[in-house]
Amino acid sequence: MTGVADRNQIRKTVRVIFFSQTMLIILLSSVLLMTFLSPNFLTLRNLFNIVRQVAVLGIMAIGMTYVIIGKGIDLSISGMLSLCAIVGMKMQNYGFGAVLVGAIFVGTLCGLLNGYLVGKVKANPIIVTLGTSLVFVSLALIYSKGRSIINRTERIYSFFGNENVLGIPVVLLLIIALFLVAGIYLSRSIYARRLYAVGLNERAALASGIDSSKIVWISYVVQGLFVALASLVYTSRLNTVRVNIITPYVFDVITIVVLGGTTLSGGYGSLYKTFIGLILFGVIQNAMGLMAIPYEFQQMIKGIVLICAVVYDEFSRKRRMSE
Amino acid sequence: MEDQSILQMRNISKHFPGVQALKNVSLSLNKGEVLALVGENGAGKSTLIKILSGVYKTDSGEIVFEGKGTEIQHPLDAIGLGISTIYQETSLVQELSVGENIFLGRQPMKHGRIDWKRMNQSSQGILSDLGIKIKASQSVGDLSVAQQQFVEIAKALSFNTKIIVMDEPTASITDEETEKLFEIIRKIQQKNTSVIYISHRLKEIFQIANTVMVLRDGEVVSCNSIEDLNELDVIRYMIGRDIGNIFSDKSYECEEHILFEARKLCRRKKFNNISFELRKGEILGFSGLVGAGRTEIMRAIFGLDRLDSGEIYINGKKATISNSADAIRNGITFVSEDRRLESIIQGFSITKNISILLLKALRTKLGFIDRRKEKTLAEKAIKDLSIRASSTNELAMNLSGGNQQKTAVAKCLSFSPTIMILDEPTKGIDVGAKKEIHSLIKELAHSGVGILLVSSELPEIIGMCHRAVVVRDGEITKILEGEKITEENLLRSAVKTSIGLASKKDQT
Amino acid sequence: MKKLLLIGLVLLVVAGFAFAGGQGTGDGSGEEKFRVGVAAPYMDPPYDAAFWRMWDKLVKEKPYSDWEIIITDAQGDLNNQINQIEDLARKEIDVLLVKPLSAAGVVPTLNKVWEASGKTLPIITVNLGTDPAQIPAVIAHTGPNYYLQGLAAGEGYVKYLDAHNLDKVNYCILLGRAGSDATNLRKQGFLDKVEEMGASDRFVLLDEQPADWYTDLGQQVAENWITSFGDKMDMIYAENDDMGIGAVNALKGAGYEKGEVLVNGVDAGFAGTSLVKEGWMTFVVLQSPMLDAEGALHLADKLRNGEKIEEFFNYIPSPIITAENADEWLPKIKETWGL
Amino acid sequence: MTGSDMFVRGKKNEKESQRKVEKKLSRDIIEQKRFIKFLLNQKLLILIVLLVAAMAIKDTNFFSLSGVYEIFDHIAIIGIMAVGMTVLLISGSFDLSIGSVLSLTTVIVMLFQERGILISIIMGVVSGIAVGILNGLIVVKGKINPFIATLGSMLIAKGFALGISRSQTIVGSRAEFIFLAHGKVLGIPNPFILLVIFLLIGWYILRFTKLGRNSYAIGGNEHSAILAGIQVNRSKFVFFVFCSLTASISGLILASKTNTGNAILGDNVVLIVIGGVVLGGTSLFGGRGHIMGTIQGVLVLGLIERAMVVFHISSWYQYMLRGIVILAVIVLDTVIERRRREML
Repeated sequence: MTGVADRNQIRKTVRVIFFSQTMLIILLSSVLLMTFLSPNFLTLRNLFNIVRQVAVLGIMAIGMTYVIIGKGIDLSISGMLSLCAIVGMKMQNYGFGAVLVGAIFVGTLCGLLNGYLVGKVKANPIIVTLGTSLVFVSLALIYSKGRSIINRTERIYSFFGNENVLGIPVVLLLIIALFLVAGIYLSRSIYARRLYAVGLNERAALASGIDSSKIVWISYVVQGLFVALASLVYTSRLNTVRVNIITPYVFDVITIVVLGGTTLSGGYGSLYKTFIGLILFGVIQNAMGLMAIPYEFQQMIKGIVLICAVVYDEFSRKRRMSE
Repeated sequence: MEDQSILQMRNISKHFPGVQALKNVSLSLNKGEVLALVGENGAGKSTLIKILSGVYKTDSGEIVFEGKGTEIQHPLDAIGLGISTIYQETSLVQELSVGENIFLGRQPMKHGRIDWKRMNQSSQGILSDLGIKIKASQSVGDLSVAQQQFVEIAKALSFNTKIIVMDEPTASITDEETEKLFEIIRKIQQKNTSVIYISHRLKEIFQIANTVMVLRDGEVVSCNSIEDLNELDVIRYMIGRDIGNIFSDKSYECEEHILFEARKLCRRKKFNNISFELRKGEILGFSGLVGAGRTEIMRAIFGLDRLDSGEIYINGKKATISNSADAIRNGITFVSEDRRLESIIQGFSITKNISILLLKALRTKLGFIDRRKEKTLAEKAIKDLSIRASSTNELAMNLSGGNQQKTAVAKCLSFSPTIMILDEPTKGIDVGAKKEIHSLIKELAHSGVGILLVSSELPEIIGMCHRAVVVRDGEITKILEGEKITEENLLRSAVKTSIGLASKKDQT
Repeated sequence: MKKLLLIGLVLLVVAGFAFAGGQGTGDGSGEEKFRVGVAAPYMDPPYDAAFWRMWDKLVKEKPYSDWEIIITDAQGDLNNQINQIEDLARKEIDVLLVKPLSAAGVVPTLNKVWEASGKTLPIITVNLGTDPAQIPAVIAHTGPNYYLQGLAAGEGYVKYLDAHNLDKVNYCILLGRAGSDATNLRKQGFLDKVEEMGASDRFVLLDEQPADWYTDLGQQVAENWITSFGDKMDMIYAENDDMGIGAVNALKGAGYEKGEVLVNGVDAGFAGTSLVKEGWMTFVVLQSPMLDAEGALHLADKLRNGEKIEEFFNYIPSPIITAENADEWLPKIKETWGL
Repeated sequence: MTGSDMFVRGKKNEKESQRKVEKKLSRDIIEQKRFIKFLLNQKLLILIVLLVAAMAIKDTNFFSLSGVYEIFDHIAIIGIMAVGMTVLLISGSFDLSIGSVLSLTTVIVMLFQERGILISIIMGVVSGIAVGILNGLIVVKGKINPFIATLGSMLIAKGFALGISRSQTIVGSRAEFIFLAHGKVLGIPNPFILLVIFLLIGWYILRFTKLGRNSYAIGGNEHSAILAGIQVNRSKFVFFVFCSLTASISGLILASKTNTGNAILGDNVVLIVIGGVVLGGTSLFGGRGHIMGTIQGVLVLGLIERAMVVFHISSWYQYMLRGIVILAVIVLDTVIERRRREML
């Protein structure tokens, strides 16, 4: 009995490792390819560029991973980002602390609203967050009177947008830190376990005394928090904010999460996957930039990559199931 | 006899990862014959019929239908041949009308458009043939579970079928309706239509079947005409050993201390004025007809549905239970009757399923889950309840029904609750597992846990419970004590009649 | 519960209209007023926000204050705009001011409403011009000329090269939203001017990428350029301020010094002009929302007084702001952009 | 044994009262449902009446026939797409790519004008259908979540449109082409007519064709749809193609209305279309919905857009207003749906 168990055990773990690595393999191979295609791809400076460019997306992708594992989705992050950024910048006269507090406060509020409507009221997340995104954008416009706001704060603020410590971009350190913390929490914490349970089967979760609406609600608040953090990086990177009505951010973030192999059906996924997805996305986007591929086709390629990724992922999952 | 034969399955084998589901199973069915297919969970019954109805493909073996060898690659092939299957889980579309469901996928057409008139008329015809009082135009969403079951049957009959396969058709309908079902089966039997009937309820089998085929571990252990068998034989065949009386009588007493008290619980249109108390170490049975409101009461007590009014006292203190989390906090656990969707999380490993109730207890200093503790916990549970699984990381979805149920119970045990709600804990479970679970429940009671046991099987109530609450139309009609718990008393209060005795006299 | 929600919904909508309605200009009541319909493409991008801020300021004063002005906002959707143009035309307006989202896109609709009005409704295009030949309906156009701005930018750079006797520059173009007319005209103007001044061989185009007018995208594109072209790149022609600012951020991030790479802007917003003053930007081409709004109202006023509009094209000037004259412009700009 | 026999008999005598109870229960359940259905319709009607009334006060010639025509003329583009989306949502799928299909069509149509109007129209529709086929293949063959699948094809289609138009605005060369959208038949604007045609098509499909009824089955309970021998995959495929077809018809109208083709034309129609459909009571989880609801929903959105003009609503608040309306509707739907479930 146990002998069989062990063998299955080993087989499973091997399989799991293999499948989780394949995404990594794709990433590495694409990196290899790029180094041949573009001489200055594998330069430190460019790698740092990649990180800088995906930083904002990456931070939001952390929250999105939580939401998606809870079987939700949040399309309001663009609007939320604008709102947090605007409010943050408005606070700048009271110092960096105020900016921090302001942005996080607003982000949390937005998250609470989404979470209430999706978790408590149980309305469909797609429509709800599309609706709230309009509200957030509207608020941002009203609050900023449509002006772009310029970052005039002391250096500390613009510091972690573009600058380096010991030659390493501050954003890189920030991203790694955030992914580590959020990742460990997602894999070990009690809340996370419950989140997975709800994502897999809400009724069973309820029967196990899990307050599913609260769990879902929290996941949206988490998203709000990370969007707020993203807005700080965003503003400190651009030194100026204005409300972008139509930014591709939402779809990019979702693409990143899905690229990693987290599925929208809920209950499955991890931040390790999301991180791989993030880097992969960054590499592809950066590569297209370096190879001066016309903007028109960049979108097309993104789309194709996305589809290939999910198709492959589905295929591999089938394999896993059939095994 | 041979020319009578309509279906022959020869040396059917089917292999699933890790398990040989069927080994050279052969089955022969005559026109108008009712073949009962019995066996423990995981014995291969479902696999066999899924092969017959084209859901699975066989690894080896052949199927001969009306003397011709046939390949059944897809459910449609089966239906095309005239083999229709009624599965346990309803396959009706809630949003469509009864008529549409009956004719789903083959709606009658008149010059290129669906002929609603004809569809409704003919489906109404089928329904009234079976004496089912449902409007064909009604939306299935509005029907009760039992009514939906009937529509299912009507649907299956509406095909010009030669074989109807019924997988646990009576699992969730009342005896009255079971009676009706049997009438129908006899009717179609006369039309020379054959029936393959799967059930755990041996009594039913002896009422309806001509032949009984027993499967164990994917092999045929016996296939005899009903006359040459009695229930005990069948059970013996099923579990391969002789077990005496399933229900050993209770030889222990429960303490006086009142664990739990419900006062005047009400929920609109479900139940009202429900009051009872549960003592320490007591098994309190809830008997009654299906749909009498027992499950609803339990769900409300556990906080899954909200109470409109009424109070709950635990250890004498008033407890407010607004959601299941509160219930757990008050030491109440709940095993739902809906195993597939509620008792366990299919996508979770056994470990995660078992530990889900006491994550807080497994917390490390950092507030994370202590994986090692968790694993040992699971291993212990698997050993104690002898759950058959390849490892603690086995996904729940890969377990057989009985083992899933054990896992669900294990989940609650490991939480060591003070009060445990068990809703139909042995529903659709083979005799062996049933016995194990029964003894488990008794041990629990011994250890001082108060147990609310909902069961539709009178022997279970009689054999297990200190007291039995009888529910009818959402109200408690009687609470029976010890020796007073007899089929007669239970049924009397369950159906409110004085003729029960009279009919008994007639028999004697 | 259901009833409550229903009522709540209704109240929300009513309240919404009442509340938001209050924000609008003009009121229905009163004697025969001069009715002006304005079809705006969008109001949220900073330039447009400034434009409408200026507009609101202007219409508070005589003679505009006693007009009834109805403004619609297509919010970047051409279909909305043409629908709104029709809506406006139905409201018996005396003049229709159109700020087209797409120059060609509104032509059929403008002709249609003009025909419908018995060829009497005077239509003035603002900010973005349509091809007069195609469209008899339009009697005049006012606003900045993207092409002229392109020319100005070209001139600005050529002059700069001469002044700092630079022979040759390798440059990249930060384009605006792909497909918008401003994007194409500002590029065309630049190239034509360079051509006209016989300096086309002194400008070597390395690459051009659209950044949708956005700072972040501009920054991203610029960062990639810095990596792939490194010090080879001497100049970035940005089609608006925001993208230029992005480019400057990128240069700062990559540790460049002021003026190492020439960057410009078009719009002359406060942020951009400040960068010119600091020396990070070579120059910005001014497109004043103030003048823009003024021009439109001015033409409408002429019509009201029954005066004749001689010129079809009434362009607002687009001067260049460089480090020298930045100081005198900054206060005005600050005031205009409401910072 | 005897006891349980008696159990059965005893119950026979019980039948009557049992039935009574059941009857009574199911009866007031049905009543409840009627009330809710009524409420659901009322929700939209109230909105429509409210808006119309409010505008009629402000806008004198609002009630003129031409006024009515114009409103439907304006919602035609959204409405036609909504028909396709309704069918798709009922079958439990979802399409983000309609915006790109719309813009792609406008571009293609304009590019092919030289070759003659008919050819250009055909090419436009074909291009739209091609995207639909792509969607269908990815979702059906690749077994991919429609949201992701269509997100991908959205990017692809838009990229393609941008590429072939070199991100320019392409102006039509044939004056006659404008007639498609600006022309009238018996004083009725063509877009209105097209809208009505497609509404009828959608209504007919959903009511009288197997395909249509099957879409309910697929959306409501895919498993049983398969068991009933419905070609689930083929049906889904058809629905995706149909949805893209409607999008590309809308593309034709828009192209004709503006006499231009541009890859950014359809950037934000998805929200409006889905909003309208859901407003009309079609469930995003599939299985429920009808064309009559959809047209009401689209009409409400159209009226709101109109009201924004009539009431001079400042643009910054317009987003808010749209958002609030959408939220209010989805919340209302959800709560009512839950009540309905609880009653069963």
